Amino acid sequence: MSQIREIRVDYVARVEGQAEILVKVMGGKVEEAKLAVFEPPRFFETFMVGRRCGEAHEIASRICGICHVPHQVAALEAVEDGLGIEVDGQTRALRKLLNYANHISSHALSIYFLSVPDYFGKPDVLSMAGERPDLVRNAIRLKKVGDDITERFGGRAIHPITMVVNGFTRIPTKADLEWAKRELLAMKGFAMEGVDFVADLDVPDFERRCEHIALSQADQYAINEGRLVSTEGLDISPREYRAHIEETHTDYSWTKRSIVRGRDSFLVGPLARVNLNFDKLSDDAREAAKRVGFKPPIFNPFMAMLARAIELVNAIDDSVSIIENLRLENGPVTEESFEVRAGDGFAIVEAPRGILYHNYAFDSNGLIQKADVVTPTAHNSRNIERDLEALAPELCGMSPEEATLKCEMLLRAYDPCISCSVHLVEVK
Amino acid sequence: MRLENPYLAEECAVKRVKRQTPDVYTYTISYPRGSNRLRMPFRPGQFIMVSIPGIGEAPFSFSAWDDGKGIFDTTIRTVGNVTSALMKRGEGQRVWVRGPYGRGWPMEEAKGKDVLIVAGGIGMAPLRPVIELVAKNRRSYGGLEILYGARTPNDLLFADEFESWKGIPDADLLLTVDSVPKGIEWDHGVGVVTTLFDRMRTEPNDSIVMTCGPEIMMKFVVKGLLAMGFQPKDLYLSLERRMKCGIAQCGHCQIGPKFVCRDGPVFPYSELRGLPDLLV
Amino acid sequence: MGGKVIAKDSLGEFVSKLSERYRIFGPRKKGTEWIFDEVRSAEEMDLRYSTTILPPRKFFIPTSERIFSFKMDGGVEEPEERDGPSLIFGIHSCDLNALLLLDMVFLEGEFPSPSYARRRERTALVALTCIDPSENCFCESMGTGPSPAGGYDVLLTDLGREYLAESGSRRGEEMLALAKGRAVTAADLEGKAKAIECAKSKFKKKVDLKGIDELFLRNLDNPVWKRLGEKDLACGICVNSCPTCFCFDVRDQLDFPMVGGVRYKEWDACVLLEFSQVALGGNFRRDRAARIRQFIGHNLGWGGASQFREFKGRAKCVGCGRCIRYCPAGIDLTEVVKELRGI
Amino acid sequence: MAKPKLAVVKMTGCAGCQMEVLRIEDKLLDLVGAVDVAYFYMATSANRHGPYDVALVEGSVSTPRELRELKELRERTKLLIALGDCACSGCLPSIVNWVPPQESAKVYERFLEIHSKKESFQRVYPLSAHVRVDLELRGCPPHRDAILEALKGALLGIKPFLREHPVCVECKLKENVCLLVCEGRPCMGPVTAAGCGAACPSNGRVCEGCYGPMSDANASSLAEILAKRCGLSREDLIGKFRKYAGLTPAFSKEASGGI
Ligand SMILES: Cc1cc2nc3c(=O)[nH]c(=O)nc-3n(C[C@H](O)[C@H](O)[C@H](O)COP(=O)(O)OP(=O)(O)OC[C@H]3O[C@@H](n4cnc5c(N)ncnc54)[C@H](O)[C@@H]3O)c2cc1C
Ligand code: SF4
Ligand code: SF4
Ligand code: SF4
Repeated sequence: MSQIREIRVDYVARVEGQAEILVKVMGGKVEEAKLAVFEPPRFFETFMVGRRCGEAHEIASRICGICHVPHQVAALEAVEDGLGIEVDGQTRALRKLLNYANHISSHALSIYFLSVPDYFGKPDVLSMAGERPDLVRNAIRLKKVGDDITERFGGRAIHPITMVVNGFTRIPTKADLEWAKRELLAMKGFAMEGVDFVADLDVPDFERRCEHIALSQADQYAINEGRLVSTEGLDISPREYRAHIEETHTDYSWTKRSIVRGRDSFLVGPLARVNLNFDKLSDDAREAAKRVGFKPPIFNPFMAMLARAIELVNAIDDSVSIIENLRLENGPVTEESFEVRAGDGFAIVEAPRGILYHNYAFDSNGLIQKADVVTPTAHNSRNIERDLEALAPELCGMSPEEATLKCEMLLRAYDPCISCSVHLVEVK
Repeated sequence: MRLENPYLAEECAVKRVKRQTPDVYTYTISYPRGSNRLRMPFRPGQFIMVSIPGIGEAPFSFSAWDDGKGIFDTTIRTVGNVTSALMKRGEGQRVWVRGPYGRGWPMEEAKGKDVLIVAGGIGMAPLRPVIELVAKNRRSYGGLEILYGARTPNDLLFADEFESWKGIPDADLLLTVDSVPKGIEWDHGVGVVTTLFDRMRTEPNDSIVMTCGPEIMMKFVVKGLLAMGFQPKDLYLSLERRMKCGIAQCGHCQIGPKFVCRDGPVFPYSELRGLPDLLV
Repeated sequence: MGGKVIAKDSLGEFVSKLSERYRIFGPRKKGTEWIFDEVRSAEEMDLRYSTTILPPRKFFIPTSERIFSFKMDGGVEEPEERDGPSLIFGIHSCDLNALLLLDMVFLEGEFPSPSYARRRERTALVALTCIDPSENCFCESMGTGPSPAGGYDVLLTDLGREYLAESGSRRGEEMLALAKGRAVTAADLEGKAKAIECAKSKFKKKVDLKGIDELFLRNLDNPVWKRLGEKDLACGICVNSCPTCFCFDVRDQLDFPMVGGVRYKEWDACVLLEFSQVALGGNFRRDRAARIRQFIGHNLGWGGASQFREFKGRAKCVGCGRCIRYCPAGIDLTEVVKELRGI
Repeated sequence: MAKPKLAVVKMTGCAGCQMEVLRIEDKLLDLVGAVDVAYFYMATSANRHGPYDVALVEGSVSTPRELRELKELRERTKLLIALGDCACSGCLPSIVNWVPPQESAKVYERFLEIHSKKESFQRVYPLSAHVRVDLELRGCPPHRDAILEALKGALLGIKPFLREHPVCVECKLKENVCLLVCEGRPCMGPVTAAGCGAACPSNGRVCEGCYGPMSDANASSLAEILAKRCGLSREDLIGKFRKYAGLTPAFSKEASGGI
């Protein structure tokens, strides 16, 4: 009996941006498995041309209202790379602190606001408030800690303003640091419990081996700097990115999709990071992971949620240790206090949802000639479809509601940022 | 000595709401029993600050006052936050009232003289107490002539009182509107209020003019009356400015050296002449 | 009233004695400028400052201040004042005279402000004769400096290696009792007079006050206003940095979920469009030209004492020069006066 | 009385404004008590179609699909609030409106092929270009306090207090050293609407104008000052004004190079 099934989610809720999922199975064979993004493109790479390189990060920030910090850091590092500026340790530490703050609020949002309601049969986190008041209150508070640190150190919680080329326009005070440490430590307990809480959820049993790619550094958990490594032996610098990663188009989606040249699609994000950098996690994060039986590498994309819970512990621990080691010796800089020159700079940063690639070329007046940005969701988009393909036969046996939910849950596990996936330029 | 916070108001109740025109209502407000404001002297032309907690505060003139009962009327056009909230909440609502403030109409100076009232639209509200006072103390004043203009017949305030005004001895009421919508009967003037000057009987000598309405209207009223020989010191205008305190501190209502709240809102034209930011 | 001569070395001790009784606010460097800020010792102050970004009126009329809180179902609560005695150290003559002017607005009218009165009462003023007026100062023209005639508790004048400290009130006497120093001699007073003369010779800006109120009222239609209106940014910097501008807005703010809220006031400025806006979009000073004319006219023409008392002749402007220093558009009211006079 | 129905809708934007809505955390539970969140795709999967009492619309209009949706939404909504710069003025992506269309087509190798299926105007438009907007909450993103004020205003049926005066007012009241006057740095504060608490100058950065023009922006005078005091070239000035709100009437002349 030839069985045709179509599963369609017109507008996936509880993810950032606008996307639809379409899966078609005919006679047990997967005909189509599409992630179609109808979020319109915004042509960032086009209109950045001609702007000053000192503004690149401010503009790039608006690519995404959730992972604005990593966009800023990546743009700053790329521009500094092009200008030949080597920033001081204090700046690097503060940037990492801000990126961690972003990971904290984004992960808290992803786990508790976007994903967890599925496991409780609820439409959203607030409707869980009656049953799990503590959980909801703590989740809100955890997200708030990330936002508040961004606000206090970055000048604003969303699209912060103090990060500029070669430093910060405002250096936090000792009191700011002490406050941040207190706030972070106050949430440590909840973050630890979070690992057990997520591990106890009935996560779909599903595995598909694919290449996982993440930043990696020898001496620390890499989010702002490092080399790009993978489970298949990739080991490159940001400068070499284009030689190894390739982008393609489809006619049904505004998002472009990446593959490793000569290989296949790949996965980026918390699962890839934890898999590849397990030994760089903070002691508590690693212990918590071990306690719940997380043994890297894990190839179940739904387990990204657990990786996020583990990363939350790591982000708190690592932030606290950054704070403890910060000495705040250097003062603030102004928005464009550097000498312009021609350059071509590259950077890769870990956004909460995976690696983010920025490249800018500018002329001797510091005016951008070319901008190239590849976002985590663009990196993952092909891989999401490959997962849907693999999931499809299983979906056939489910009720339409169940099947739809499963697709949505998969998408939510990737925590896509759809707005930022649609602005891409093909650079030739 | 402990100074009293001048912004603290008295909680009063809106006893009655009466619709005057589609967007103007008269609110009858009463002070609580035992309030020490009950015997406050009140002069027509003064104003009070009315507020609704959480919405805001705004200045309004009295349109009537009953000393004995501690009840007053204020007639308000619905134009913004406070005025809409007042209108929506209707009878029974509680409002905060402080005042009265300011210098009212020259009721003393007008004694023994003819009184000419020239009002435009909502500007009739602060003048109604003048009419009532003149009627009550009929022998203290000379002739009373009321010129009243509005956009349409529907926009005339206190229309149900016109007959009784006309009944006041030695009093005249002349009406005019800018336009008459179809289907409405109208056997009075059509045109701006100054067109009534032709039919007016008040002479420049021994008379006091009290006018209130849009500033641009008052400009033409003043111009016309001056041309007819009225003296600047005999022309009284009630002005409106943004007001936030009512007590000469917030600065919003300044016109040159004058505070409208403290030195006005009623001014003789002789005091205004030559000041900045006036239309008149 | 008495006095003392305090060696500069002993000033620190004096300040620390004072700090046992008062919270002290003094001029402190902030970037290229200065602000009045809480200080714990004399070292934290920079007594060679010219003017601060915000004038000391911020201590008496806070930039934003709760008038009262309320509950929707009734009940009004006035803010509690718990602050103890404080002291402004090193206030210049212009700013001190500005306070005397604000007193007319907030104390001498029919409805004095209790919070202003309280703050004035509990705040001691240690004034400082200006010996080094800035390029924008013109207090001399306005009759408000460089050394104040009164209104202070203590007046300090830099005599080189020492300060001449004169008391101007009972409180001042008590304060001076805490200072180590020697008795005042005629030579010291002469030194003060010389210092003032020397300061006077340094003023670069001047305003001729003769008939200035009529000058403004006669020139309401002068083309200068239109020209200024084109340049003016309506940014409000001039007003907000003015030591005598007293205007404020009053607003209600409800908390969420709307069971109560506060009524508060916040500094407002006549150069802003909203300032004179009334319902239905009416505005009595829609043009920037009218607004800049109001600001300058109020300061030099029709404002000041004549607005609050019967007598004329004391302008609202005290010549501190802040509005000139901080105007991005380079608008200078002393130049405007010259232009009106046709100079 | 039934709770007012609230919709949070996204058009072309970065979701930052919705994130700012979510940042009303401490009030969120109260808010849910006071309003009925009927549509908020990013936060809930229980979404209902209108009519709505209040709609917060993030993002600008850049596709025919969005235009259709916006017009429908307008019909179903009593109070339509433009949430953030993209909705109010086009924000940074509006810079693309000055780029010739061929240039933006380069974004996709097979642009035309894709375009036939997924249309885009290759231009962004503020909501007010197409429908009546009842209230604009400007800023990139607007401050959550302003969002709260707007929601309170909607619940009370009053016009909320939003700061239409310039950033300089908030900046002065915070007693910041003026970056423009004292340091000669090109600050857009004097023409930019307040509401951010002078976030940038308070953190050592010049205002970039992200709240768009204030009520009475004198753009030409500031342009002259920035040229004179800070040495900005004509191109620099175009860049400054053609940034967050170049499409607004108050900035459009300077954004187009003075024409
Ligand atoms: C002395 C005086 C007497 C008045 N008497 C009356 C009267 O009898 N009847 C009547 O209908 N109106 C009168 N007005 C006008 C009335 O005050 C305004 O219509 C009212 O303030 C609008 O308030 P709102 O909150 O509804 O409007 P919004 O536009 O929401 O105003 C908000 C705030 O702006 C200020 N404001 C706005 N418009 C005015 C204005 N025209 N005058 C002063 N402040 C304003 C107020 O402080 C108000 O709280 C009088 C005004 C003054 C100055
Ligand atoms: S005069 Fe200067 S400081 Fe004052 S509002 Fe105008 S531009 Fe701003
Ligand atoms: S720094 Fe900018 S915002 Fe602040 S006062 Fe100066 S010009 Fe205005
Ligand atoms: S200071 Fe200017 S750029 Fe900065 S947040 Fe405020 S409005 Fe936006």
